[in-house]
Amino acid sequence: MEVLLFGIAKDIVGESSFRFDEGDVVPKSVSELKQKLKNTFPDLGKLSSLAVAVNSEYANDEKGLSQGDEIAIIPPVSGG
Amino acid sequence: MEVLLFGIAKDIVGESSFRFDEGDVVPKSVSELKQKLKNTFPDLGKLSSLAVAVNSEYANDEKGLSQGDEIAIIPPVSGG
Amino acid sequence: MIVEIVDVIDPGQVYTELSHPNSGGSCVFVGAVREFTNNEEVTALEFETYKTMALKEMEKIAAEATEKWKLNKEVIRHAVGKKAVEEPVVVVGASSAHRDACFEACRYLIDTLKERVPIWKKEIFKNKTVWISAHP
Amino acid sequence: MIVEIVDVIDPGQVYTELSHPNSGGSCVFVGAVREFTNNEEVTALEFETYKTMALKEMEKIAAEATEKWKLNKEVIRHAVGKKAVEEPVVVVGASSAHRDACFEACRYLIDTLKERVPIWKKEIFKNKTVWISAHP
Repeated sequence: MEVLLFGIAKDIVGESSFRFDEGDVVPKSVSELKQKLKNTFPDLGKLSSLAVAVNSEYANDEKGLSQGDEIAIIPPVSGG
Repeated sequence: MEVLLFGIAKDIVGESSFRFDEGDVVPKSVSELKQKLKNTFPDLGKLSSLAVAVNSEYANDEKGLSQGDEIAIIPPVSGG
Repeated sequence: MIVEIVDVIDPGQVYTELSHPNSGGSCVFVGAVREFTNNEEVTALEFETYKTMALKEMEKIAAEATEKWKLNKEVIRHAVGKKAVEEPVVVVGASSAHRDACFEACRYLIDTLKERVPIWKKEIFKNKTVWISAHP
Repeated sequence: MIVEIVDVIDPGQVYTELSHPNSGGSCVFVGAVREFTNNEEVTALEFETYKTMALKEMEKIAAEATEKWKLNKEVIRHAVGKKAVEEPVVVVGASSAHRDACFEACRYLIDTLKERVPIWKKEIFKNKTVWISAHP
């Protein structure tokens, strides 16, 4: 499962993407993924918001994750 | 005293301007001018509005007129 | 502040005219000739103006907007003469630090222009011409 | 409907893109880089995006506007990369028969883009860089 990182989330994690591989404990839902990330990178918890996109659509906390999904971490957007 | 005519007012009167000369009874105010015009050209009285400009500024009915003024008849505007 | 009456409008130039180092946003309205009015096909619009007075009124309107909102640049430009379908006839715009001001000012410029500026529009149909708004 | 993410924006082209025989009005908003933020001098802005998702969101927003208002044309175009002061970074616009619809739609397009489209802006000052809106 690939996770893409953007904006300040990329700076905090220090990578533009990372993978959960076969041996890893793969998060089963958006909320599990968020919790896992915030535990590992406490600065992610300090952002004004943290959204997750699954297959390039905003996903709510209950959304389940599958191995083939493209996941993205969406820190507060600021286009325009 | 020269009076300029625009838009439908020009079509109704059939001229783009006319003059009150020395021998004419010159209207002393905007309201007198309007009344005189509506008497001579009843179709001017049928417009949705009829404004008068004196020296290229909107003038109210009480505004006095002098021989040297540039007067304009302003039918309903429709720019834009 | 640019206030003009011209024969032909180039809407593309207005963005450069509104650009300013302290403007985060520009809002522009372009009015153009529509093909149909009440289901009747329009061949062209013809605009005439009382130019001295129109320019004075346009300057007053631009100054009023400057008093109401914090603007860096403003443009009010109207065309005269005969205009075909899709041709631009008016361009108004404003730029400001934040977008609220330029949106509100732009709307004010076009609304007030339509109310007050001595410009008259004649719709030319196949078999008749009509001065717009002349009759109740 | 034009929805694009590009390297360089030419605001001048948008009026042609919005032109339509049944459009009496077009409203356009152009966002550009401002020189000062809270009195600090900005050197440049840098934009990055999650492009697949950004385009999807921009298309959704354009479709929402089409449902809310009767529009003939719409444009949503955002730039990415490093942009200097006065450079355009976003252009949105709509055209419609009457001006209410295009003004309201244009405002909706830019407001909703700023809320939802995954694009991130970093302000580059002389001695630091700051991701905008990242912190409460």
